[in-house]
Formats: sequence, structure tokens, C-alpha cells
Amino acid sequence: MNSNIIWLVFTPLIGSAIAAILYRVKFLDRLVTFSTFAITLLLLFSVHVGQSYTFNLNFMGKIIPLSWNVTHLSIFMLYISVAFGTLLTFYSLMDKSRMKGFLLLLILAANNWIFTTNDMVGFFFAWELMGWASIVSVLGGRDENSSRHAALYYAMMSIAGSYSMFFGVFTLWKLTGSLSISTNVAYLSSIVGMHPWWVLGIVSLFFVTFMIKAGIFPFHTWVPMAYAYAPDTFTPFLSGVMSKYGIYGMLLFLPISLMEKGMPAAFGLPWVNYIFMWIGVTTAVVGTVLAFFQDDVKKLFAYSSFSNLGYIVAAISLFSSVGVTAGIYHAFNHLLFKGALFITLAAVISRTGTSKMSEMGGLWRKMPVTFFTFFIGIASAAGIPPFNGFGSKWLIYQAMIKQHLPFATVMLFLASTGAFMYLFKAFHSVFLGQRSARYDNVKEVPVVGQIVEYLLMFAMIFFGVQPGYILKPIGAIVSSMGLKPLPTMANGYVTGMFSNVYVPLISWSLAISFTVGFILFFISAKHKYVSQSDNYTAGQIPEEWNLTPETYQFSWKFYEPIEGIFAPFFRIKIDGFFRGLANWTAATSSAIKEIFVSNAQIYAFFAVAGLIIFVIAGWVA
Amino acid sequence: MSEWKDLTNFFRGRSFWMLHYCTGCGAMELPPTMTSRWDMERFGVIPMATPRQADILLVTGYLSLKSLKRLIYTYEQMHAPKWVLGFGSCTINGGVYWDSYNVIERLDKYLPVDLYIAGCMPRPEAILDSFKKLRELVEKGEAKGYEKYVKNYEWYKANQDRVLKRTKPVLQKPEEVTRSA
Amino acid sequence: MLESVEKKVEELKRMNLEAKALGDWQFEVLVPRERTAEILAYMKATGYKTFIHLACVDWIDDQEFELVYNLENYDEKAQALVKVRIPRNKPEMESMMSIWGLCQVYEREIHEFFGINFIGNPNLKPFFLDEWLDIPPLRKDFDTLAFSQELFEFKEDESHGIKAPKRIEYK
Amino acid sequence: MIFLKLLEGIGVGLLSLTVGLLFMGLARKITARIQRRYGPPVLQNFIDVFKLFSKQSISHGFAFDLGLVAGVSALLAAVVFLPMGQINLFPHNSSLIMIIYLMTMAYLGMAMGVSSSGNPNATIGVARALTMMMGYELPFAAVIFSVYIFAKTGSLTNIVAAQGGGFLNWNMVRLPFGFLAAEIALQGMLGEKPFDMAIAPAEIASGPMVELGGKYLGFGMLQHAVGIYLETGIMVDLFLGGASNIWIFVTKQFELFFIALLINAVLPRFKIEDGVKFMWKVPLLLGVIQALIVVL
Amino acid sequence: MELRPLNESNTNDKYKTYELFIGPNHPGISGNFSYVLDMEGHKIANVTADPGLLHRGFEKLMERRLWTQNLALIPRICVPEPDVNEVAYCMGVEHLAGIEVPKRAQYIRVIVLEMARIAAYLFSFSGVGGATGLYTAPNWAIGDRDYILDLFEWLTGGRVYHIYQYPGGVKMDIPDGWLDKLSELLDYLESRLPEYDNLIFKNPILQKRTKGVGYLSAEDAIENGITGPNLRASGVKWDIRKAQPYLVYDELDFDIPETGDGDAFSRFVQRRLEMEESIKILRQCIKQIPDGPYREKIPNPFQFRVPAGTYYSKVESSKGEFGYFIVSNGDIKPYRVYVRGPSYSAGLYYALEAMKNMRIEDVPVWIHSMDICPPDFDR
Repeated sequence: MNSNIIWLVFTPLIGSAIAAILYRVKFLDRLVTFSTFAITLLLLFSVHVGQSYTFNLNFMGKIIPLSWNVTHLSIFMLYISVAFGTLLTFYSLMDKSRMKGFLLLLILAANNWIFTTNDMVGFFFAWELMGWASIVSVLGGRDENSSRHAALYYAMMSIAGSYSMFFGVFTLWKLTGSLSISTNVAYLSSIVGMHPWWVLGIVSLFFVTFMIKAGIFPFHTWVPMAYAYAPDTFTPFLSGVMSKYGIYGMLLFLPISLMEKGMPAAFGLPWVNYIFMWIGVTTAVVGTVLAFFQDDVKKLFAYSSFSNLGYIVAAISLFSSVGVTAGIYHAFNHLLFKGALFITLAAVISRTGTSKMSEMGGLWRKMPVTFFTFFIGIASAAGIPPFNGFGSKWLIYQAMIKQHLPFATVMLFLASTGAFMYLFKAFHSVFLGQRSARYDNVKEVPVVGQIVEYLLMFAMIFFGVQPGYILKPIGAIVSSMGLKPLPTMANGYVTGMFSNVYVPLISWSLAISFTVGFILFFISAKHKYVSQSDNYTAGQIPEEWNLTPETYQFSWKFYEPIEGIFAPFFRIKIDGFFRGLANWTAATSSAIKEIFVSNAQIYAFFAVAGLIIFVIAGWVA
Repeated sequence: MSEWKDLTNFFRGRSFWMLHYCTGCGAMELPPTMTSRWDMERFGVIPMATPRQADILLVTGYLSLKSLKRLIYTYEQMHAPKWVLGFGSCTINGGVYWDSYNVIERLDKYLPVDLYIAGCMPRPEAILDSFKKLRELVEKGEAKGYEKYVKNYEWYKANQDRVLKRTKPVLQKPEEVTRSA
Repeated sequence: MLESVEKKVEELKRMNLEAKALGDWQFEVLVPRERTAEILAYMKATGYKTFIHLACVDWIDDQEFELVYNLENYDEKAQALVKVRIPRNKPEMESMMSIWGLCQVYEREIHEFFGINFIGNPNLKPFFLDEWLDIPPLRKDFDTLAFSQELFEFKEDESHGIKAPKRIEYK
Repeated sequence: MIFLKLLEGIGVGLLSLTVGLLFMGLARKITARIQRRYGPPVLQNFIDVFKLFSKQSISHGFAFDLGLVAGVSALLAAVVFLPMGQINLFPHNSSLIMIIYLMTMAYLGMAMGVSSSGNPNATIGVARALTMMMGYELPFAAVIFSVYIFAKTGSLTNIVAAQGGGFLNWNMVRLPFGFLAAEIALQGMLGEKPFDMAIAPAEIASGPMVELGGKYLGFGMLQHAVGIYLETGIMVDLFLGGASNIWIFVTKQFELFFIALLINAVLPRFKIEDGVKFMWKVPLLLGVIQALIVVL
Repeated sequence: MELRPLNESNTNDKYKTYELFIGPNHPGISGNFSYVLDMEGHKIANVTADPGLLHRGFEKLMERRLWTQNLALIPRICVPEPDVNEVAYCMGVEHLAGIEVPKRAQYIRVIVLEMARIAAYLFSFSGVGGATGLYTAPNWAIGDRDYILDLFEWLTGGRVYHIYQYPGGVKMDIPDGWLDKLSELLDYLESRLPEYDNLIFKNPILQKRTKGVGYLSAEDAIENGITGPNLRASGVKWDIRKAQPYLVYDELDFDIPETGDGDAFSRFVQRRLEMEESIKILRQCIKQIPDGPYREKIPNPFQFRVPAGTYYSKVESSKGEFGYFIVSNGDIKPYRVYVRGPSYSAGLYYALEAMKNMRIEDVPVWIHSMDICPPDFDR
């Protein structure tokens, strides 16, 4: 009966096979993808916390136990990821972009496997499946060359991550002889007092992988490219769901708290956590600053995602009850609003055919539903109550101040204010301002898309006003990690350490004040609507100066004045480091190759030696 | 309902926002009127940057043809109720530029003027007095230039187009024109 | 009269040009059209670096336009009016933009007001006037009063409330 | 009960509008006196607002309407959570960060409204306002978090309560650097010189307000009025120990506003990046020093 | 991935730039004139000047009026400082007609010119304030300027347009007690100067705003025909009052202040320092003014013929060289008058170069630092 867990993996695999067969038939392909997602979502209802299943795989005479275990965290992640995927595939039913359904289903299989597996072999295998499927998915973007380049870069980073994780898995297996994640984590926790450096080293191997996947500074360099050049309907999944795998992985290993185990502490935190927290804060700030100056709207939101993951990392690194709650809560909120934003962007890009912000503008009259979804999305992302981003940001500040970390908090606040700036830039450049004549025939997305947008709007408001529905399962996760959950009050309350916020009250207050405002608006003198060309031009006649909407729209170099402030910042070239590393590796490899090629005897010697080492390693293992 | 109108007129008369548009040399007497010596803010009159925000349009002196075009555009961008103040003798009959080829002679033909201020240029006292006078007119509901403009729009438009959208030389001497070209 | 002015006048006379002093610190020199660029460049090289203005006089009786290049020398405290005469029926002149970039604007203005075509000036679009269809206004044969009366003539129009302005008595 | 609260809330909104408009009138009067002028009547701003709402206007579409209404409404929604003397409608719901984020909605609304008019002057103004916002929110955040750590609470009600018992218990005295930093940040928040680049008339023709007329400009003025009330009110609660009744509260607010006015009258405006740099140098440094003192 | 995102090439240039109109209906421009800016982000990529909004055809109108009638017309050319027109025109006419002006009239002319100069400088102080948002400065400066206008009114009967000069002298003599009032006013203005210094010129934010803005080197200034305080602020010591003294300036002792940095701030400071010199000149005039006739008799104005000839007469105004190029053919009316306004080259030509790559907030500062007066070139 517990085998229904593995059906979570097999159903998408079967769906994927069907979709691959029907690949040429465009609509059926999408329909199969959507139905598989929906079926998986239905299957999820039969899965409960505490279920586990073990399957012994006989691999060349060796028994490899593959085990599944459903925890509070995994069921939470499963629900939000599959539900979002269902919405997304429903949206892409009508979409013309070149997203490949069977690859998305492969990712879904990997997704379900990662979130439920309890053995490292399965974890690693699923991780690889997810990685490669997503790399191939990135390939189908609008701009062939750029997306090929992006996918290549992403693949390189992924491979580096895989090596790191493989090494970690191998080491742990050597140490404990067990492949079970929970066993190994428990083992590490037990020896951390004696060998903190060993533990740190091993955990770092895993964390590098997770940080690469989540795109945490300094491993963020693939994020903007992959997000920007991936197919428009795949980016929401990439940003909303796939970045959370890294967070999930980190949450698996975080219980190895190094506190009270002889490690030195900084500001009441183990210094490893302290450094990790600062990595998160740096990520948030760097992402924000880089997002200011983008002209490609998808790239801007890619940096925004990167910045938001910094928030999550900073919060969970505190490993306090508020911190972890806030982190997971923000992961959920980020999935929701960033998914909504990327879906609206996909809608806009499919209608306008460009992702350059300077070439858009004034689309709000043409695409009102998309406009409002986007509006609520950026309000959420900016953390404005009563939308859903507020609670988690507020909790993150609470968690940080609880630890007496004012500077990190101020930096996060900078990232938040900055977020408001770049979000507004995108909002203005895409939807507000003057509409170019070439967009006069742009239409709203089809009904299917509108339904998805309405659902997302509803979700963003609902989970903002009623945070309890999401905070309760998070409370269960937090207590399963051995932390004290936040006190749960009525559904509308967000309870922090310093004060409480009752969000429905804010909503009522807003509702009443908006009513009053609109009453005032309608009882005062009449207004009439004018066209966008009837505008203040300092008295000059627009026609005399050949003024067109394009030449009366300001969106290029929106935040130029503060560029000077951040100019030193831009001189640091992170990808330069990686490029240098690649060059160095290439040079070294060619030197080694030189050895092999120049002398056959030496080549033979190395070959034999390698073989011997491999055989010995097999015996020892 | 008439009480309500009286009330709005009372408030409108006490809060004239003036468009910051120096159309001519008469604008030279506006800075003293605005600033500490005469301080027109006492009467609720302040300069505003754009036509959307303004209530009164001060045509400070002569209007060249190019200016007239921009002035009309600006006037039409203003929100009703709006008032035009002809400022100085140039707006009344052309003033010293009565024989100039580029200066219009009577503002009344192109825009509805609610009040003229005589003089070249009118002193700040006269400007302040005009604001008071305009306030009285507004309170009595007599300053209705903006309604007149809407009602007689074709006539005004015809006058404007006659000077602004010329299609043939004004002085009918085509042979001279061809020679000079 | 300044010494420098005297010397310059003598020097220009030696170059076969008509030159004479007009006041203590200014003199005029009449230059044929072909030599204008040469003389102006020479003047600039000899210290008359500042270009003050370019004016045009319409000598309708002589059927000629006179262009006056006004130059100033800060070191010698002298001012030169370089005059060039061009025929009125073929109003053409070389542009002096290459010597003083500033000339571009003056030439554009004179093109508009006198109808003189400056060869080599790319920017002779309308400048001060809007949609001007008559003969250029600063020519002597343009009658501004007739133009004004024809275009802006004043008619009493009772039906639209246009009557003689009402005077407001100041108390 | 709910009905009573509703009435109270509307009362508080009206109060904030009235006091804000009165402050604006006083500001014009005081500035006029510094400029050696007589100045307008103190109630001039009420006249102006009434006139604006009675004037016809143009709109650039629904986003324009919604944005301008949101500008006032969101601030009015935020002002009811502010403890002001004995008037404290929701004592358990006065989280400072929540109020600040709620104010952000007003800025978002205003920015959306004016940008949808499609005038680049307005958009430049908005870009500048947002840039300046990043400038002053950083020192202000440092101060807020210092106060949080110092008072061990994030609720304005409790912060006010912690300052009870005389002048020496006020955070102004206990956290002097923080107060200075917040005072400079307040200058930026109120949009007074030298931080009024957003509306700079000589450069961008009054910036965001460029297309506003009639009731839209009226909404803009009301937003400014509530903004003054809310921002000075937060400062009074944070540093001047709140107040025992509303009259003292308004007096304290006016004191803060008065200082801002005096600075406003004698300084020209910064360039935008100079303004941000100044905010990140002087007040942020003060805020950081305060935070260090509090933490260590 | 590029960390220098602004280097991203945008394929379509028309989306990169947008137009911004500075004027005519804009608080940042002085007078009815317009610059149209092609903006790229917050920077200016290209500038177009759009004059003609003030064009009244002065030069044509002057050809239709008698030599003396023109005196009523020409003050309208430069509104902030109308007296330079009258004096320059009269000096030209007097030179052509060979009229010797009495000493007292020359002193009165110097007094009028210097008072007008102070008034114009005070007006430019208000421009500094308006451009940078220091609104106390206009209120103070224009309030003080009004005291000068009051004296003008007493002397000539007009506040702004005086129509006081006449070929051969001035229209009427100085009233009794006027000079005492003038010296009182000078004391007052001198006592106000430190306050202006504190408010405007020592203001650190104003210095930050204006220092380094619109740098103009001496060579560029000469090449582009920039004159007056702007030229002197670039380090060229050229003042017509010193170099080619007219009226009685050679009998007066005054200095040419030196700033010489060539940026907007030094142009502002140049005016401030020159105002002090003007006060000095006025004090000397009050002391030295001789008795005697205030006007040389000229024939009946309706028969007043100026001998044929050409002359360029010029006056150092508050903005630079104000010149009248007068051509007479011996008639009762001028044959041709060309007016050389000092802002012409800066406003219509140099502006287009200077404002390139400038930020939008520097534009009003630049306009007011060059003291661009549109009627100068838009006659």
C-alpha cells in the first residue's frame, strides 16, 4: 500500500514517455503533460506523512536499498511544487512557446523522487535526472544562440555540483556504510562535537551542490542566463520550483547544528551559520543591485529570484524557529509571486515578441488581467500587506533582530527597498507609460491563461490575508526539525517575536479606506479620459517635433544616477573568476594531454595505474 | 444648489493657481508680484508648473505667432474652470507692436479673455488688483470665458487657423515671392 | 584713435582692400565676395578671434545685400567690421562655418530674414518664423504694416461678444 | 462594537487629513516669513483642496484613477494603526514595519498612477523618488532596528509605553545618534529640501504631479497631508515618547515638522546621487553607531 | 553573463532616446524660449533650440520709426536690464551725428547703467535660487531689486522701462535728494551682501550643485563669442568699461574681479563680486558728479536727421557685450539697426554643445549661470 509513493515517480515517467511519443502533435503533447500533472496532484492526496517504502535494488550482485520516506517537509514541498506545475501546464496548454512537455514530466518525476527519497543513491540519481532534463529544457528558448550558450553554462555548473555531491555521497557511504540520508545526518550530528572540521568539510560538499542549484552567491552566474533564455513558459518552473531544490537540500542538512558543540560563535550564532547568513544577505543585495540595471525583463526577474533566495538562505541559516519558519514561508511565497510574475511575463512576451523593457510600455489597457496579476505580483514581491509576500519578509526581519543582527537586517532592508525600485521599473516599462503604435493590436491572453492569472491573483491575496493556512503546516515542519514552532493563533495572524500582525484587519482597513477614497473620487467634479498623446509637453506641439509614443517613453537607463554609487561594485567580475578557472583547467588538461600524446609508454603506464586504483577502490568498498 | 455654486465660486476665487508661462516681457513684473514686496500668495495665487494644475492663464504681453500656437495648445490643456488674463496693452490692441508682422493684435479673437490689465507694463499693484477683480467676477459667476470658448469654438478656431495655418502668402504678390525664392 | 587700429587699417590697405577707421577702436573693411574666407581666416589668425555678429543690410537702391562680419580683438582692443556685398538678385554667399562654428546660427537667421542662401551650411531650416510664405520680412520691400493689417485686422463682432475692451476703473 | 471602531477609524482619518492640511498651511506661512513675505492664510490649503475637488479634470485611464486613490487610501489605512496619545485604535496591531510597508503601497499607487499618464517628466520624478527612498530608508531602518533591539519590542504601543515616566526616558535622550539619523531621514521622507529632487519644478516641471489636475492633484495634496501626519507621528512615537493626549501629540509632531521646515527654507536641493550618498554617509553612520551602542 | 548590464546593445535606437521639452511653458527656462532635449536615460544626447516665440521684428519696426521714436521701442529688447539698449543706441546716434554729451549727463548715464546692472545681478541671484530650489534667494533678491526700481521710478517715472536717455543726454535732471537716497540704498545693499553670501554663495549644497557644472575654458569662450561676466569667469580679463572706456568710466576707479574657474559656480560668484564693484562705482559717481547741463540740445525730433554712415556702438551689460550696429543713410529714420544681444551665441549655439552629456538637473543651473535672456536673440 505504501508503494503509492513510487507511483509518484512512475506516473510522470509514463506520462513523459507518452508525451515524447506524441511530441510532434503539439496540442496532445501539452494535454498529456497537463493531465499527468493533474493525476500526480490527485495521487498526492493518498500520500501521508510518515509513509515509507523500501525497495532493494539488486545491482550487479550488490543490494542497493532504495527507500522513500514522507516527512512534513516533503509533503509540503510536493504539494506546492505539483500544484504550481499543474497551473503552469494548464497555462501552457494554449501557449505557442517551444517548451517540451516530456522534459517537464521528467523533471516532475525527479521532483517527486527528490522530495520523498531517503537514500542518497536515489537522491543523486533524481538530482541528475532533474539537472539534465532542465538543461535540455533551457535549450528551446526564443533566442537559439543565447539559450544554447546559457544551457552550456548551466550544464557546466551542474556538472561541478554533481561531482561535489557524488564525492560527498561516496565519503559518507565510506564512513557509515549506509546510504540513508536520515542515518547519515544523525551520524554527522553525533560526531560533530569531536570532528567539527570533518563534518564541515563533508557538509560543504553537499552545500556547494545546493548553492549552485539555488543560485546562491557566488555560484549565481548561471541563473540570469538560464532564466532569461529558457522558454518563457519554462522559466516560471525554473524560478518558482527548481530553485527550491537547493533550499530543500539545505534544510535536510541544517539540523546538524554546530552550536554548543565547541565551535566558536559569533553574535550568538555558530560562525559557520553566521558566514552562511552573510552569504544569504550578500546574495540578496547583489541580486537587487544587479537587477536595477537590466533591460531584459526576464533577466531582471532572474536577478530578483536570486535576491529572494538570498533572503531564504539568510533566514534558514539562523536555524531558529522564527528563522526556519520565515525561510520556508518565504520559499512558498516566492514560488507563488515569482511564478505569477514569470507567467504574466510569458503572456506579455508571447504577445509582444520582445523581452526588452525599453521596447515595451503602455500595455495595461490592452492586457488588463495580466496587468493586475503583475501588479499584485510586484506588490507581493515588494512585501506590501495584505498580499502574500509581506508575512515572510516581516518574519525574516523579526528572526534577524531576534539574533541581534542589525547590520544584516539593514542590508536585507536595503534589498527590500531596492526590490521595490526594480519591480517598479519593470512594472512601468512593461505596462505603464506610452504604448507604441506597434502594440495597438495586442490582445489579452486566451481564456485559459486568464483563468490561471485569476487563480494566481486569488492565491496571492488569499495566502496574504489568511497566512495561517500556510503557517500551520510550516509549524509542523519546524517542530519535526526539533525546533519550537511559532505559536499559532487564528488564521489571519502572523506571530513574530516582537509583535503580531493581524492581516485581515489591514485588509479591512484598506477596503474601507479605498471605499472612502472612491466615494470621494466619484462625488467630486467630473473627469474625462484622454488619449496618451494628450500630454504635457511644456507647451510645444507634439506633431511639430514628430513626437511618437516611443520617443516620449522613458525606460532606458531608468536608474542611471545611482549607477555611479554602485560603479565599484560592477568592477568585480565573478564570472571572470570562473572563466579564469576554466581557462586554467583547459591549460592544465592540455598539458596532461600533452604527456599522454607525446609518449605512448607513459600513457600506457597511467592507464594501467588508473585501472589498478579503480580495482583496489572497488575491493575496499 | 445655487448655494453650493456660490460656495465653490467663493473657494475658487480665493485659490487662483497661475500658469508659470512667461509669454512676453510683461512677465518681468511677475517675480516682484510673487516675491516678498507684493507677495501674491496672500491672495492664494501661486505659480504652477503645468497647465493641468493651473486655473488662470496670464498672457503677459505680446504674442508672436509661434507663441500663440503654443498658448492655444496650453490653454486647451487646462482644466475648466479656467480664466485668461490679458496682461498689458499688447494683448488689447498690439501695443507698440501694432505694425509688427509677427505679433497678433487682439487676443480676444483667439482666446476668450476674462479680464484685461492695461499698461505697458502693468505695475504689480495693478496685477494684484486684477486678481481681486477676477475674484469678484468669479464670485458673481460672471467670468465664463471658458464656456464662451466652448460655445463659440468654431469661430475661435477659424480665427486661429486664419493666422496660424496660412496656405498662401498674406500679401498677394506671388511674382515677388518667386523671385526671392 | 588706437595705434593698433591705425596699423591694421594700413595693413589691410596694403592688401588692396578698402579700409577705414570708424571710431577710436573700430574700423571697417570692404572685402570682395571671393576673398571673404581668406580675409576672415587672416583676421582670425591675427588676433580677431571673437565673432561678435553677422548682420545684413539690404541696399535696395544698389540692388545689393551687405553682409557685415563683426570681429573683436581682445589683445589689441580693436573691433573690425568686415563688409561683403553680394548682388540682390542672386543672393548667395559661402558659409563661414569652417572658420567660426558660430556662423551657422547667424547664417540661418539671415537666410530666414533676408533669403540669402549660404552655400555649405547644412542647417538652413526655418528658425524664428513659423510657416513663412511671404518674402523674407527684413527685406526693404516687405511692408510689415500692410502684412499686419491684412492678417490681424480688427473687426467688431457683436455676435461673438467681441467689442471694444471694457475698462475697469481703479478705485 | 465593529461599527464603533469603523467610526473611530474614519474619525482618525479625518483628523490626520485636517492636521496634515493645517501643517501644510502653517508651512507655507512660516516659509513665507523666512522669505520676508506675509504669506497666505493658514487655512489656504483647505481652500485649495476644496477648489481642486470642484474642478474638472482629465484622466489617462483606470490605472491613473486607481493609483491616485490608492495613494491616499493606503496612507489612511496605515494611519489608523498609529498610536497617537489616548487615541490608539488597535493597540495590539501597531507593528512599525507593517506600517512602513503599508506606506509603501501608497507610494506604489502614486507611482503607478502618475506613470500611467505616460509623461517622461513624471517617470523621471518617480525614478528619483524611488532612488531617494532607497537613500533614506537605509538609515531609517538602522534606527528602527536599534529601537527594536533596545526596547525589545516591535510594536509602537509598547515602544511608547517603554518611554513612559518623563523626558529622560524618551528615546530621543537615550538614543541620541539614532534620533539625529532619523531626523535627517525624516527630511527625506517628507520630501523637503534638500531632498525634494522628485518634484524639482525647474528641472522636470514638478515631476510626478506634471499631469495631475483637478481632483487628482487634490488626492496628491491629501496624500502629502496624511504623509506628513503619519511620518511625524511615527517619529513622535519612536523618539518623543508618544503623548498622553492628542493635543500634545500634534504639538510634538509640529515641533518636528517645524525643524524640517527651517532646514527646507534655507537649502537648495541636492542632485539625486549626492542626496543618496549623503544619506548613506551621515545618517547611516549615525544609525550604525547607535546600533553598535545598542548591540554591544 | 555580463556584470556590466548597461553595455547591453539595444538593437533599436528609437526606443533608447526620448524627448524632453524645456520650455516654453516650463519653470526651468528663463523667458519664452525652448530647448528640446533628446534624452538618453537621465543624460542629454542632443539639444535643439527653438527660438522665435518672442520674435517681434524689432529691426523692421525700427526702420519705420523716427530716430527718437525708437527710444520708446528698444528698451523692450532686454527686459531685465533695459537701460543698456537706450544708452548703446544713443551713443551710436551721437557718434554718427557728432553730438558731444555733457559731463553731467555722462555721469547720470553711468549711474543708471550701474543701477541697472545691480538690478540685473540681483535678478540673476534669484535665477540661481530658482534653478536649484533655494526659493528664499528669489524672495530676498527680487525684494531688494525693488528698492532700485523705486529709485528708477523717482528718477524716470517708470519702474521697468525708463525711456530716459535721449540723443545728447538724458531727458531730465536728477531730482533733489535722489542721490542721498541712492547712497542710503547702497549702504543697505552692502549690508545685505554678507547675508546673500551666507544664503547662496557659501551654501555647501549649492556649491556641490554648481561646481564643475558647464565648464567653459577661456579658448572656448573666445571661440564661441561668449562675453561679459561669463567670459571673465573663464579667466579672460576683458571688460569694455576698462578696455574701450565709454562715457566716464576712465575717470572711475574699479577692478575686474577674478574668479577664472570657468564653471557655473564661478560665473555666479563673478556676478556677486562685480556687484560690489558696481556699488563702488556708484559711490564714486555720487561724489564726483559735476553740475552743468544734463542734455545737449538737438534739433526738432521730427526733423532730426543723422548723417549717413555706419557705427557699432557697444555697452558692457550685465550679460556681456550689448551692441547696436546702426546704419544711417541720412534720413529721419534709421536705415538699418542690428542688435547684438549678449546671450545670442551662448543661447542658440554654444548651448547645443555645452548641454550634451549633461544631466537634466544641470540644465537650469547652466541656463541661469550663463544668464541666458531669450529676448536678447529673439528680437
